[in-house]
Amino acid sequence: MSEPGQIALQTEGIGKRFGSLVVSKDVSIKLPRGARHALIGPNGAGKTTLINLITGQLRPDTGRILLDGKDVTGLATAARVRRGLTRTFQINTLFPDLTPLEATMLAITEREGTSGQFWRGLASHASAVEEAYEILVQLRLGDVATRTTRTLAYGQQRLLEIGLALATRPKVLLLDEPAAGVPKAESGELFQVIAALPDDISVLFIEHDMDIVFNFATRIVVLVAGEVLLEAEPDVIRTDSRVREVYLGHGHHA
Amino acid sequence: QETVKIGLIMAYSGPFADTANQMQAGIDLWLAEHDGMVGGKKVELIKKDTGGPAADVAQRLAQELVVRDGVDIIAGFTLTPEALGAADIATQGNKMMVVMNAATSVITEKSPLIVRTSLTIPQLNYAFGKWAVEKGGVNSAYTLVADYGPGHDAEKAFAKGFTEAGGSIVGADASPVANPDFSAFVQRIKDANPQSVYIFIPGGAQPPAIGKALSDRGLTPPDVKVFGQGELTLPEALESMGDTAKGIITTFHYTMERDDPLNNEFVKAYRDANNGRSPDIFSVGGFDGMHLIDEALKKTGGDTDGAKLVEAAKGMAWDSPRGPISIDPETREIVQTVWIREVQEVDGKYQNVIIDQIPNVKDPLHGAAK
Amino acid sequence: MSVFEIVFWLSMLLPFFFFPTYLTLASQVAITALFAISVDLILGYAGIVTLGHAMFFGLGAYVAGLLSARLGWGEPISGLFIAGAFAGLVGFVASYLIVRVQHMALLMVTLGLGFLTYELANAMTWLTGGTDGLSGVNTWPIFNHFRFDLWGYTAYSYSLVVLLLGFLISRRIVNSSFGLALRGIRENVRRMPAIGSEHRWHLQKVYTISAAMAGVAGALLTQSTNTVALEVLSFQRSADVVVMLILGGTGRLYGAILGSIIFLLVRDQAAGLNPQYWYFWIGLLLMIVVLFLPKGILGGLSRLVRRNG
Amino acid sequence: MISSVAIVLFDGLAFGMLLFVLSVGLSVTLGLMNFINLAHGAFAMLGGYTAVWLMRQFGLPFLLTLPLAFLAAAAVSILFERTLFRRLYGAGELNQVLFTIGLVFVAAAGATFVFGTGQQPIVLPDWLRGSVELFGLRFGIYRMFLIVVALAITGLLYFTLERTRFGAQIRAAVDNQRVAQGLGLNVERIFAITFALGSGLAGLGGALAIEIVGLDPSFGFHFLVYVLIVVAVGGLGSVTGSFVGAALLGIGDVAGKYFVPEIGSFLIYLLLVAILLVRPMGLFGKR
Amino acid sequence: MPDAILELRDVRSGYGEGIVLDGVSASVPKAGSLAVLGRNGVGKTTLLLTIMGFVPLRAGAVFFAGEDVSAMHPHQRARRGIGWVPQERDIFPSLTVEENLTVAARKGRWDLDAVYSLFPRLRERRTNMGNQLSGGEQQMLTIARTLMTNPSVLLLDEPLEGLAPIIIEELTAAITRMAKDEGIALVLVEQHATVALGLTEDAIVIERGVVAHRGRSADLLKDEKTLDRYIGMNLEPG
Ligand SMILES: Nc1ncnc2c1ncn2[C@@H]1O[C@H](COP(=O)(O)OP(=O)(O)OP(=O)(O)O)[C@@H](O)[C@H]1O
Ligand SMILES: Nc1ncnc2c1ncn2[C@@H]1O[C@H](COP(=O)(O)OP(=O)(O)OP(=O)(O)O)[C@@H](O)[C@H]1O
Ligand SMILES: [Mg+2]
Ligand SMILES: [Mg+2]
Repeated sequence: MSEPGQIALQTEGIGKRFGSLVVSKDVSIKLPRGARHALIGPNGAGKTTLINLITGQLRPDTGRILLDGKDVTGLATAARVRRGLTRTFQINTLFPDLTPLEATMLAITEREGTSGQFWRGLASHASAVEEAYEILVQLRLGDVATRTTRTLAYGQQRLLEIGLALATRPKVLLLDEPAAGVPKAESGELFQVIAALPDDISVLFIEHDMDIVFNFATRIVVLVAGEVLLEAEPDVIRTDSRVREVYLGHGHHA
Repeated sequence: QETVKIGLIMAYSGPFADTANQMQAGIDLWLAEHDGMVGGKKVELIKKDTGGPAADVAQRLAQELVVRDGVDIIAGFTLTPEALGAADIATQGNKMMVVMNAATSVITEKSPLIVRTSLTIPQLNYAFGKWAVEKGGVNSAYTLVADYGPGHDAEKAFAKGFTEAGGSIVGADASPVANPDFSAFVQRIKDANPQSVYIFIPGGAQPPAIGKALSDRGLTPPDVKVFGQGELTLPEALESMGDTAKGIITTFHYTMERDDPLNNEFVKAYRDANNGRSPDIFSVGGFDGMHLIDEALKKTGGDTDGAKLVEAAKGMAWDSPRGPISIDPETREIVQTVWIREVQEVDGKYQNVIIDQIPNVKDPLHGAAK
Repeated sequence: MSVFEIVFWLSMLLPFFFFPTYLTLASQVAITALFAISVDLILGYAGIVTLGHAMFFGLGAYVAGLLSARLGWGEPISGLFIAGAFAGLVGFVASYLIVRVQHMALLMVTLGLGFLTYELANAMTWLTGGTDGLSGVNTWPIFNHFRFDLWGYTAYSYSLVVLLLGFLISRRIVNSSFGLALRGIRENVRRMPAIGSEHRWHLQKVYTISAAMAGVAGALLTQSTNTVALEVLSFQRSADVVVMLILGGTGRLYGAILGSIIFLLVRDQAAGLNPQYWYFWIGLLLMIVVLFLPKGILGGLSRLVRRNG
Repeated sequence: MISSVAIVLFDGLAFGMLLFVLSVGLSVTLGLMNFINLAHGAFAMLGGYTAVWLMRQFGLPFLLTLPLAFLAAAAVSILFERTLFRRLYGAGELNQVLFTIGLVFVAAAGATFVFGTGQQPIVLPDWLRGSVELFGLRFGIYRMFLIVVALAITGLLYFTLERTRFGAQIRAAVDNQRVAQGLGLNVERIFAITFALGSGLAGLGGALAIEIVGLDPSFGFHFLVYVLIVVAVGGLGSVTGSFVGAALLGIGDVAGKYFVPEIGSFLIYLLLVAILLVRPMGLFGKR
Repeated sequence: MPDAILELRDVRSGYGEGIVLDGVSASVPKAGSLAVLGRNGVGKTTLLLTIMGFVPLRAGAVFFAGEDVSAMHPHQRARRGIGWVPQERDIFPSLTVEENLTVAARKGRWDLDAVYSLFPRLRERRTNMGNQLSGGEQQMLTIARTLMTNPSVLLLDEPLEGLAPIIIEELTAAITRMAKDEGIALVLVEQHATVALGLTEDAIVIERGVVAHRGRSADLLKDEKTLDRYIGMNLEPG
């Protein structure tokens, strides 16, 4: 796993501050190909910010981001996405008046570079339609593929968040609390979908529900006040006293 | 009973609504005084609004008047672009077109069927420029005009007359047409320290604004002479300017206060019909336009053929409230007396008092390409 | 095409048979409708609000006018293309500014550019004729055969054909994957980069197309009236077209056409009845539409149809 | 030369202050309430006509007509707010644009009907007319008066909107009407008061503007553009922003015309575009 | 039940023509607490919205402190002492954190100091704009903001969403304290049924618009079968 060619995503000494507030401090993490890693930490620790930095919504003050060994720090978000670095949002960021099918197709045509073709009818992109539909079916959104997004149940919208990300054919997928607001029973299913993604996709997810984290993550990064406190296997995290003190609290016994 | 249909194309709405309003009141007054008849026939007015300076709209309206409403004569024309827009239609439809306000010289060249009863800007200002040197007692001037066609025309004509008479123009500025604040321009004038200032601006809110700006800087007669075309001292402007207007000298073809029986009667009747509002150049342009139509129709015996009517109008001469006027048979352009007026206090109120006159003035630039 | 659409376009032919004296009005409506469609492309589909689109309309109008008045080239169809290309080129340059701002700033930048163009045209009186307008425009007969007649048969046929073409092109655009991308931008710009979209480029593209189309509309006006006045560039024209578009309903192309028809017809009729106060009725119409048909007239109609159908 | 510059700056500032009083109300309704009230100019016009009418009809002194112009515009706006505008708060900006433009049309027709198309001159009291000489320079008295009024308004507004809880309540109510209500804020009353404040300021501005720019039925359209420019440049919802923006535009406009009259008419738009490209939220805008 | 602080009598309500709740009765005694459970979309949020007056009441009545508040505006109800914490993170984005807290504050035990010591994180971010907060911070702010109005009954709609486990721990402790020490009554809607039941005395389960089960929370917590039937939820290993 530690072979350099195997590292899909790597950050080196990422630093970021908002005024006097340090939100990232010398963050260096590695995400191997095919990984299912979790990113946890107290509220406001800088988890979402880290994802924003990695994907280019924010610019780091210091440090580099390597995707497949190549420096992408200077690239715009869209360019990173086209190289396979995609994220979802903690708070739904969808297209309320498009249908899931349209939204997914949009992502696909952007990926294929056909989104600028104003002379071709939408229906003529047959393979894109098919692919979009497949993605939605895979996420059990097949039934609602042609309803407008705003009428979908909250949980379905969370799934669509992931669907849009998948449509970009990511190599690295960063998920920001994908199950937030999804009832317990359904969040398990949602993570099963994530776990079942192809092996060549590397996943890093943020989640506050420890049952899920311990069930699905093979490795966990703990971020506290912008710094990596610890990175280890779930069993180590579970019993680490520092993690317990700043994050887990005492209710969560192994 | 036979009727004559007259189509009026004016900017009844928009920023020039007041102009159209006054023209209309002039037209209405003439009709009221003549039982609503021209050339012995009942008049039917068809009013069309251009909504502002809109050449394409004016063109369409003229066309509609001709093909849809079947008018005999088109008239009105608050603004130059509108008159220009409609000119072709007049030619194509063989209708006499009476321009009752728009004042750019070139208009009458656009169609042989156009006759004008208002003025041209060079007509007023070329003679005035000469007068300013010869009788106004100055030989340097700074000009400030509104930055649009009429303003440029005015500046050119005044400067031409002024320099021909031996004066020199020491500075010239153009202010944006919708300029709300003149302090910058007035300061420039002050810096140049001329003997006199010449101003041309459209009526409305600007005259008092510029008058006050001048007086705030101490640019007032007798220290510095202020010349302008008559819009500068319209009655509303005088009311608002108060004593700062004293001594301003303007050129105009109509002066409401001119003591003359015909004019006094006109003013009184106009005020009675319009809630006390006084007539102005626009009113008189409309009023005289109707007279012209009436006389021309009488001459043709009611024939409304455009070419015949225009032929009849050529050389026509009559007494208007503004004084004696006639139509130049060559250019179909109005020939009139240019009045030089000064703002003076009369019975505790400021008004324009005629101090000189230049009779029978033709448009000086006419025929020459602009 | 649906039945509705066929009926709609056929009804556009009615003036030829039933209202021949309204043909010039009809051609002004068609020209305005084309202009409104160009605005719908950016406002209704890509969410770019504008208060300065007359800039492109006017540029097209002046280019067509100058071709004839200064260069003596009065051939109408090539004139349309040249005017559209020029307006599109300026639109492309302007688009670099446009994509940098949103909301109020966007509104005001478009307004500012519009006014700048207007003032520029006024300042270049030697070229444009300034406030007096450009004189000497003379458009040749179409295909060297159809003269622009007093009644407006040629003008309306010509404008209607160009409108139909503009409409078809626009419809193709909005129903393409590009159109989908535009809707995506309108719905949620923030998400676009995250799905790999260079959305600014999309916006620049549609802005350029729209500018070109507005330029064609302006050129049509010049050619069918043989006049160009400064007013083609005015703020009023920019504002009016937006009003018509919202009135008809944004983001549906037909709304642009319907809005132009209704606005100009109501205006014509109201001004015919009372030239001084017609805008009172227009104002009332706008207020009532907002209160009772918040998605514009077409939006209201389509809701009605859906409810009954 | 230096004295000319001083006087140009003074005049520019005074003109800017006029723009400020005309526009600050819109900054309040647009910036704080997110309501695009293009009829702002119509409320200014209402204030103007109120002042003219009171002076003519009842011979009220000019100073007394100012607060009455404020009240008249505020009162009418409450009426509109309660019956019509409130239905538009959630209706989207395009609908607000359409509706308020419609209202300007109607207002212009109304003004034409009642007062005619002509200019409405007013005669100021003697003590506000003319100019005084200070340090060898002549300053227009009315312009000084405008500056003083504008400063007073700025102070008052800054205090009420940015320093008291009321300002925060307005923004909260706009951000999320339902939650604001759920926390016990009387959103309807807050909106009505804010709206009245914004329109009242417009009315006051209208009355103050007559002396400088005149008054006729097209006032509502005419000043809309200037007002929008000030608000956009200053930054939505910021009183300080409107103040600085207006001062900057006033001075820029006057100074530009003084030094480079050739581009005098372009200058204000060049400034507008340049400022917004660098600072899209305006000079003091937060959102 | 005369000493009920909040009482719903045969409440029927819904959106547009649809009915979501059809004859729900429930009451919360002074200083008492009630868990509202049910599957996704059964109308738990709707119940709270009806209490606040945001969703129109079609039939029945809502009493607060013995007074019929059915006809009152939401803001009047809030001022009477009903404190509502909305489900979505509806902070005011254009207000700073501190302004968010003070904008609707009313006098009482909960003031800035008190909420800051409950959520120290907020004190650190006090000058930030609301929308610059992290997801969890926003959730804290929503709760703190309502506390600042010093309500006598607190309606919490899934308040634990997105909070770190340790914060959840502190928050639940605080909620328990509030009920005990200050007599603030509590209505808690929560996906984490175990947590909700652990925090409350009574519970109702809503299904198809009516109360399908009613009982002591402690009993329900033990009754896995009922829970599974109504909520369809595999209790996580506790
Ligand atoms: N504004 C609305 N208009 C129409 N229907 C609505 C609206 N809000 C909610 N509903 C419907 O009312 C029902 C109850 O919704 P509610 O939000 O009360 O459920 P909930 O129990 O709180 O669900 P969750 O656990 O997902 O928060 C749902 O079927 C929902 O689709
Ligand atoms: N634009 C901004 N300006 C100032 N501070 C910000 C900004 N964005 C985020 N912050 C602050 O940075 C810190 C980290 O935020 P971030 O959203 O990364 O937290 P998080 O770890 O995702 O927390 P949570 O688990 O609650 O979502 C927070 O304290 C937040 O208030
Ligand atoms: Mg987060
Ligand atoms: Mg809910």
